[in-house]
Amino acid sequence: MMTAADVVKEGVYFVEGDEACAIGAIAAGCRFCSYYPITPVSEIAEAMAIMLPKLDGVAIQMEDEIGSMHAANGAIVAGLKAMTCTSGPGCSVHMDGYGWAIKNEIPVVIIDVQRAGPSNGVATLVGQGDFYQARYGPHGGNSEIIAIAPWNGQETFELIIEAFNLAQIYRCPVMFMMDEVIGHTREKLVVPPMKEIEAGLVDRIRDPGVPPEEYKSFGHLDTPEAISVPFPAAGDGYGLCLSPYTHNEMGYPSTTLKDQDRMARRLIQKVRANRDKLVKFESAFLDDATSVVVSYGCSARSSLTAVKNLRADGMKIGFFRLITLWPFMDKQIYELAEQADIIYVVENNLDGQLSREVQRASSGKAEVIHIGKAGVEMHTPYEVMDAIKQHLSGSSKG
Amino acid sequence: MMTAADVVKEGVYFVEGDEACAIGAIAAGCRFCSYYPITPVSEIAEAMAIMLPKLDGVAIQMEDEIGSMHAANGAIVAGLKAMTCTSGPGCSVHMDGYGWAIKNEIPVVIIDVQRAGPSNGVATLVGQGDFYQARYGPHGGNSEIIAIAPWNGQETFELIIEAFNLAQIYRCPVMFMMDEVIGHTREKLVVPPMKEIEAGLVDRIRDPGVPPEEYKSFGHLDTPEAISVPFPAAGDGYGLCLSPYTHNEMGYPSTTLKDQDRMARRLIQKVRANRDKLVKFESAFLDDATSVVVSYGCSARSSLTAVKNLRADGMKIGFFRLITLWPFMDKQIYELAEQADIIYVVENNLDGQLSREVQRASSGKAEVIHIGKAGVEMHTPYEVMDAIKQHLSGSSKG
Amino acid sequence: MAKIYINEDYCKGCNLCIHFCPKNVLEPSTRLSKRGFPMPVVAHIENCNACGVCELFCPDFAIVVEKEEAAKK
Amino acid sequence: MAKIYINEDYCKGCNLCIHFCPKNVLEPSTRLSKRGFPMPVVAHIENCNACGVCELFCPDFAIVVEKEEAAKK
Amino acid sequence: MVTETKIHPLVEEYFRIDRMPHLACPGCGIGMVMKYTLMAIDELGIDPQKFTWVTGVGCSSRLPYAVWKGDCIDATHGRPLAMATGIKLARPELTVMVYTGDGDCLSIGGNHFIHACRRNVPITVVMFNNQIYGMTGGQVAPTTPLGYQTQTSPYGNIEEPFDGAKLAAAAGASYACRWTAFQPKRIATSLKKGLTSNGFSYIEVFSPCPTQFGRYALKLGDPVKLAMWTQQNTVDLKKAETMTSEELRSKIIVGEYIDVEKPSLVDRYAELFEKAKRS
Amino acid sequence: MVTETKIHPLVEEYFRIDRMPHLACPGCGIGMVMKYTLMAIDELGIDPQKFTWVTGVGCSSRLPYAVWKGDCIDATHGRPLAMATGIKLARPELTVMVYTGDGDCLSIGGNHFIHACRRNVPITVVMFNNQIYGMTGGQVAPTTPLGYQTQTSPYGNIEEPFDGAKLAAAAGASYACRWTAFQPKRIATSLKKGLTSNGFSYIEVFSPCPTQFGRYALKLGDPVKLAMWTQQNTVDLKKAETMTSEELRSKIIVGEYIDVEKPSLVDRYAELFEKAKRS
Amino acid sequence: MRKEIRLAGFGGQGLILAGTILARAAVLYAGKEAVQRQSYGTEARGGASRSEVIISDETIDYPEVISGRNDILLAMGGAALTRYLKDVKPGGIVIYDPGLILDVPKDVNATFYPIRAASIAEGLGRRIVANMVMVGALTELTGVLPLDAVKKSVETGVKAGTEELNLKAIDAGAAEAKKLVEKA
Amino acid sequence: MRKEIRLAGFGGQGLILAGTILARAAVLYAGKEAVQRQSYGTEARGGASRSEVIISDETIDYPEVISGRNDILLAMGGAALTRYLKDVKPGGIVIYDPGLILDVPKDVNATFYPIRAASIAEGLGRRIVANMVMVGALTELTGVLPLDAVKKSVETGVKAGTEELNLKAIDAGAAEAKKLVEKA
Ligand SMILES: Cc1ncc(C[n+]2csc(CCOP(=O)(O)OP(=O)(O)O)c2C)c(N)n1
Ligand SMILES: Cc1ncc(C[n+]2csc(CCOP(=O)(O)OP(=O)(O)O)c2C)c(N)n1
Ligand code: SF4
Ligand code: SF4
Ligand code: SF4
Ligand code: SF4
Ligand code: SF4
Ligand code: SF4
Ligand SMILES: [Mg+2]
Ligand SMILES: [Mg+2]
Repeated sequence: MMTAADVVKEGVYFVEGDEACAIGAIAAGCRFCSYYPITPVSEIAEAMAIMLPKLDGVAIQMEDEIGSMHAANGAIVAGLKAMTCTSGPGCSVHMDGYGWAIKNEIPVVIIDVQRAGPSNGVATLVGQGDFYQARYGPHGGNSEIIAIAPWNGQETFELIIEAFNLAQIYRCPVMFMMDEVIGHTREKLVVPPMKEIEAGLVDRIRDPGVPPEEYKSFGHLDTPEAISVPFPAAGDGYGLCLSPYTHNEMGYPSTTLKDQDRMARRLIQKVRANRDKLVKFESAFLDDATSVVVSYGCSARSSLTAVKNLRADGMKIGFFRLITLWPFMDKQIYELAEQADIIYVVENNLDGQLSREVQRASSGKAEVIHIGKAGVEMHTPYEVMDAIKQHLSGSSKG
Repeated sequence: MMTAADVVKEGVYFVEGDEACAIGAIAAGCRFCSYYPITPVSEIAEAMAIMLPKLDGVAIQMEDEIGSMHAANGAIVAGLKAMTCTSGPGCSVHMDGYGWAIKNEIPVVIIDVQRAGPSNGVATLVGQGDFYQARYGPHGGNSEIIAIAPWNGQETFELIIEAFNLAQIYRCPVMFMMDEVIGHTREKLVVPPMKEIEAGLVDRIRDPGVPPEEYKSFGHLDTPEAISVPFPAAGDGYGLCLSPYTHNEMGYPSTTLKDQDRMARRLIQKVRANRDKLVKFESAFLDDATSVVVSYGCSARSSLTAVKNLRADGMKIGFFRLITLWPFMDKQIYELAEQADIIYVVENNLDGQLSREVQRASSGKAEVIHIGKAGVEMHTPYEVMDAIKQHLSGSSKG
Repeated sequence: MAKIYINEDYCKGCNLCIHFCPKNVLEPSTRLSKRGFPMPVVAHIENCNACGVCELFCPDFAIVVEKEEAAKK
Repeated sequence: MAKIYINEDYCKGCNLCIHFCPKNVLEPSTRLSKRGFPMPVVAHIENCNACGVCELFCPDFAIVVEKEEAAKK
Repeated sequence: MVTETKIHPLVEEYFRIDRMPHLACPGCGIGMVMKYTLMAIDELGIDPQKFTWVTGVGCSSRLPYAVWKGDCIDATHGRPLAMATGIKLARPELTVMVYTGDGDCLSIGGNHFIHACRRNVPITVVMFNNQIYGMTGGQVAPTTPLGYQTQTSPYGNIEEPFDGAKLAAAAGASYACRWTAFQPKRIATSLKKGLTSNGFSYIEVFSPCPTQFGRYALKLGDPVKLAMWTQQNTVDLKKAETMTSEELRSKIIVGEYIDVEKPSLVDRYAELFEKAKRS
Repeated sequence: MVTETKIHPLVEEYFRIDRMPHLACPGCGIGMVMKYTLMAIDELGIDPQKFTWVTGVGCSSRLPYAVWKGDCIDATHGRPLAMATGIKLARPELTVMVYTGDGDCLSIGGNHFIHACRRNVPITVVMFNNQIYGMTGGQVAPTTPLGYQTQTSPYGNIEEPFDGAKLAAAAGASYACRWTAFQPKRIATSLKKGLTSNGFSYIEVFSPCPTQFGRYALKLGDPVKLAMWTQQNTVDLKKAETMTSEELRSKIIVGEYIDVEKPSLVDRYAELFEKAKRS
Repeated sequence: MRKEIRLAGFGGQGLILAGTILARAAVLYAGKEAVQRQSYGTEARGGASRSEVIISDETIDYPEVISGRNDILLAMGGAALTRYLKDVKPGGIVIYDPGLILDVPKDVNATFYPIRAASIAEGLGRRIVANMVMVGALTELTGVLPLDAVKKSVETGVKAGTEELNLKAIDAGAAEAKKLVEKA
Repeated sequence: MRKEIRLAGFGGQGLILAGTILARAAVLYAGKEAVQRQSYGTEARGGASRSEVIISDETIDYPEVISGRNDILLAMGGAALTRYLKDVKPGGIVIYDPGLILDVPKDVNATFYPIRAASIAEGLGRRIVANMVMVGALTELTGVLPLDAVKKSVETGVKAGTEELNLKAIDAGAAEAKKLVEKA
């Protein structure tokens, strides 16, 4: 028998973000990974295919992304920590399985290494156009999910572990939103001893604490905000009932308003009611800032350099990076908007996604300016600086 | 040979919204309909399967929704007006083909008869949870689409014709957002003479006005706001180039920032730049209104009754119904928010979708209150009235 | 003699038991169950050989055939 | 005698033409094309029977074989 | 004579009583096969707690769901085989049974189907072929014979149907057969083969659907008439080989299409794990 | 002797010169088959303006796309057959040719594939089987033989491969065959059959991929060596029937699997239209 | 005037058709507005079935029956009656088949009309037209629509070949209702 | 100090590996921060290839070479040189293989170092190690990293069995660079 420590060895590495992600997933306890190859995420799959079998874990290339999504759901149903990894075009294929996972409160981790879109776009080059899809891609509403985004290799490693933890705690799919720059950039990775990592891992509670006859697959419908809800596996003897239909607390299909309402409230509130616990961000230079650059992922790297440069020029500008993308951190953004006159949102798409949410959460308290780019290349810091300067000269002129 | 007038006969009918939709589609010139059965939309497919073959049109049940979406795209490529019809669960399957259509500016009409979700939810009962999915379901961003929503059978008939017209004019997929109530309610339908209808139809311009050697599949990239852009069909002799990749003006795959940027601007601007021309809404009792109920589809029917009742009680409340859901009518909503103190958004989901957009567009100018319902049943007018009264008593107390 | 139990809460009146019984033990009736289905009746139990075919083909788990010995207990 | 045209803009130096030529007309070389590929050379045109096999198997449309008559024109 | 009520012993043993009667229409074949399935489980002495019943969307999926006392995992439409693959690989000691329909398995789920066959995932699949879409109200299926009227083939179906068992065999399943719901012994034998075998077992059952197939396609809504029609139109595989496709047009071919031994995907993973650890 | 440059006449006639040279790696089989295809088109005198070249995603899809002078319609990954179905039904006078890969056609596109076969959509499909995912960098395909190393089967592939031609035949295609890229005459004959036939024609070609399959699976990156390996490992269908599956493990079976006449989907729609008008 | 009508019973009793016949009579032959909605069985066929009709002189916004505002309840099964009686407005009308419903609640503020639709239909030779017997009775009892309009709706709205039988059933229902009213 | 290095040429020349060797030398053996990125060919294999390395004493936020700030350009093909020269910062360093690149632009504000990497590598018996010759030369010419660190990176970062050959190539490149500088 090999243990995780035999596969995830303490030390300093120089690896791609994709590989950091794979190593982190193994460290997090992931023992099933289904995928369908796609640039720029295949490297994660390939690394998993090397590592997982050593731990009796399954790496399986399914026939397509919808197969991958459902196989991962199945593995979780049967008790494993599991993930699937893909890029935007694959997400557009697997929505049906993602929706099933949301409805059944499946702690699946879904990795999306974003690339330039729409459609196939440019396979090998960056984009950040999947922000809304991560939240609203599946139909039907009445739910929330969790999405987090790293901005470098080290954080990729750390956050993927957190992604697995969050999934277990909230019994909720977690979207792990990387992008081509984060996935393909080789950087330093420091892996702590596996013992240390293991101490921070959250495992799913398989024992519901009641005898099988009393077990209800969704017995927690009336406590929508409950977290760390037990989730026995198939074969554990509890008679799990999971389906795509609206369910009552037993997991039986229901067509009543009462059950629909309870289920919807549960799916929304388990995340929303715990939003303050959940949301993570990083900020710098905020103290005296009258304007703030808001960003995430690779765009935040350009933005931070830009902010540092502008600060050096004497501008009172702050930096704010979202780590949690969903649930959206309304409160934190509102506070930013109250403090600042202008919020610049830097994101790698032209239609404006994060900026719309920032605009909403700002409630008119600050001017929200979208500094977009169509993808293919990340913003250079100078582009960000120029856009800010241009806006300022325009608005002072206007 | 039979003509459309032989199939779509002038007169007064009493039919389901689904059937009104099918009749309207035939009247609009739709000659290809691909589908995969699903409640509550199968009736549209069934009606098309009866009518289309009489006009040498193809009604085809594909293997699944992704097949349906691509078959419809193919039929359009080959020169027909085509549509596909499904409900939310089917939309979650066909996103990949929808994205292709968006990127290639395919005038496909996609019907979504919304039902209670998430996942399969309750197949036969109502919901309005696909509002965001219609816009953001496909990955990659960098685009806009058009979505319109009828609120009764007559309007279903009229708007589906408009949907086909808009698709041709903007060379853009049009989402036709019905819901179970609209689809399954039998109502009066007045069908005007086919001659009259035909006078209002917009046909795709197949002749690009240049010789084949000079034709460029995306020659309009530098005029992003251009509408009524020609679109020859396969077999017309122009050497069409359509692909899922980022394209240059020839339709050749490109990986340059320049082409990515031009393509993205085109896909966004053809809709946004024409937003004022495009958006449609209906309002009542706005003149002196200090609060407004905003809604669409079946929820607007409950809302209007509620507003009438509240007006009868002496309340200065207005009614606003979105017909165009996307592009979002920022300006109109902002103006509403400037006028009113409170906007109540009535929609048949609990997470709040339309209300988020209204909140964003309101920029803090009005309080935005979400009056949601999880689906399964539509709001009763009394529920809407109660929610408003409760909010008012709460806010006057607070 | 065998014993035939028909569960009226389960039976949907499809008549397959009647059709498949090799001994014409069962017959249709017009009596409706609580759920609105016409109930079969055991008309000629004396002919029953407890072959179990009716039970086997009943799609609704609505018939139980008990062999004499078992029935006696 | 036949004539062999090798399009250096198209040729990717895969050597399949050399391998398949039944008459050993073609040979590899170390000379790189503008795109960095090693170019085959027509070393023994006198042996060429204009069979067209090299052209047929060339994946890159880089070889054209012209029969004598055609070449003369 | 008064008929007394008695809950069927298999129901008592294996079903959730509060979910009975099940939801099928009168005379629907799915209920019959559910009984045969319970009989097989009972005979084999399978522990219900280690028996995972995976389903998709459609009548045949909806019926056992949350009726079976053990684990009931209902995937979205067409996806039960992908989900079952995940379940079986994650916990190979479970017996995994899939109930699916002709639309679920061969239309939207066709790709998962051929790949599950190819991989020889060791699970048992019962595919209920009612030659129509039952649950959604009688639309054409990829198994509907040529010419039949359905809600989406109002002028008669123009697409040739699949032979699911043939497809399974060509795709790599180690076992594939077809029976009608009126062949309980054949089905029972195949079920036992499947449940004890080490490979992908595909058991297709022609399942009479009076409500949709009977009504629209055959104009035979009566369960008894449909049963008679079924039995009259059943043809043995051997015999079918001697018949023309025209003669076979609306016939139901029954028999075993393939029955071979080969390593299952679970076997192959076990080997892989050893190999990986060594390298 | 100086070699002069000359643009290949087929390129001049049928390709967009500004898109040449095409994008394949040195020694890739796709380019060869593209040549055979142009030869067939040329011989048949097909009007390029009425010839729609439909593709998916993968090397074999990317190569002809926007290189062919006529209409080039490139669908998303796995979907060319669904799109081709729409095109052909909407405009039956077009000749529709699909280029697809083993991943595009049999993995993500498997469902559209079996259904296009079943419907007998009258189009010609060339499936490039390089036994690997070329474009994405060498991952396992559903056609990769057992045991081969790829980027996602680092310890050797553990899944049995599909036989695409067998599957096509079982699913209802009226024509199905397999050749290697080094059999130009066979391919040409099949292409001509397909392009002039009134049914679904599936032409699978083993296409050598030195860059991914050669490198990872065979450790034979050199095109010439790979060509030799291919020819050595080609086995005729007749002969293959006498060999064990073990013997056939990494062999390429070539031959015609099915060749029958039956009404195409376009024929059936034409009938349907008449019927609908009468009723 | 908005009239909210609910028809409830088992699947197979033809209540959907009954509702549609009423509603289309209003729209096509009585110059009124009407909408019709129905339940879609997710239960076994043969289970509960429900059809709702709103008839009005004005445009109908809200298309469903509102609890407490149901003007007319037509019940063809005990479960249906029990389930929907609470939605009937004070003083509303309840029409039921006493051959199918044995227990009728007392102390309810509504007028109850028993119509033996099933047996009347059997008398006409086909139990299946009990629904039209009820439509005839309802029309007569409530005056919500002219009987003529309903009959025209039947003529154009039922399966070809069954017009006559259905019209007979309408008449029989109307006659039975008249008797009942006269009796009262 | 942030150093932006770009390596450009054809696929198959091993530039990605070269970049990675440099970057990991910085991170693993020189106590510095570094990132490496590369182009992914959508062109035919054998087409253009590019690798970028940023080395710094501080955390590296922006991970790419910025036009006008490229400190060191290593060019192994004419097209690459032409394409990327404009991004080199004033006074930057350009290292190229004169065996592969015949035309070197004049009047450019940068120092040009010709290193015959391909022929040196051929001299070592394997043309494939021209990349490491270049890495050795670059290290020597720019001082961006200690040669020792680079050699350690080679030892642990190349395919097992090829360490020796690659180290030889590094040394040969460094030696050639030394000669060049001494000459100058
Ligand atoms: C993605 C998706 N598309 C469509 C449906 C609607 N739907 C439910 S069941 C079904 C088909 C049922 O047919 P079959 O699998 O043959 O099962 P049956 O009811 O006949 O047993 C369909 C199309 C759905 N639930 N999800
Ligand atoms: C939905 C989706 N998933 C994955 C991909 C990534 N992808 C591109 S090509 C390809 C497979 C290519 O394999 P194959 O079809 O065998 O073609 P080849 O390149 O080998 O000719 C994949 C997985 C994609 N573009 N879209
Ligand atoms: S047990 Fe046999 S004989 Fe007795 S009633 Fe049932 S089928 Fe008839
Ligand atoms: S077979 Fe069963 S359900 Fe059918 S009538 Fe007989 S007892 Fe009732
Ligand atoms: S034409 Fe034939 S003989 Fe001449 S070079 Fe080509 S392959 Fe050789
Ligand atoms: S076969 Fe073609 S590409 Fe290959 S070396 Fe010969 S000419 Fe060049
Ligand atoms: S619709 Fe058909 S398959 Fe479905 S339960 Fe009813 S009879 Fe059975
Ligand atoms: S990767 Fe393989 S299939 Fe793709 S172009 Fe290169 S050699 Fe051909
Ligand atoms: Mg079916
Ligand atoms: Mg391939």
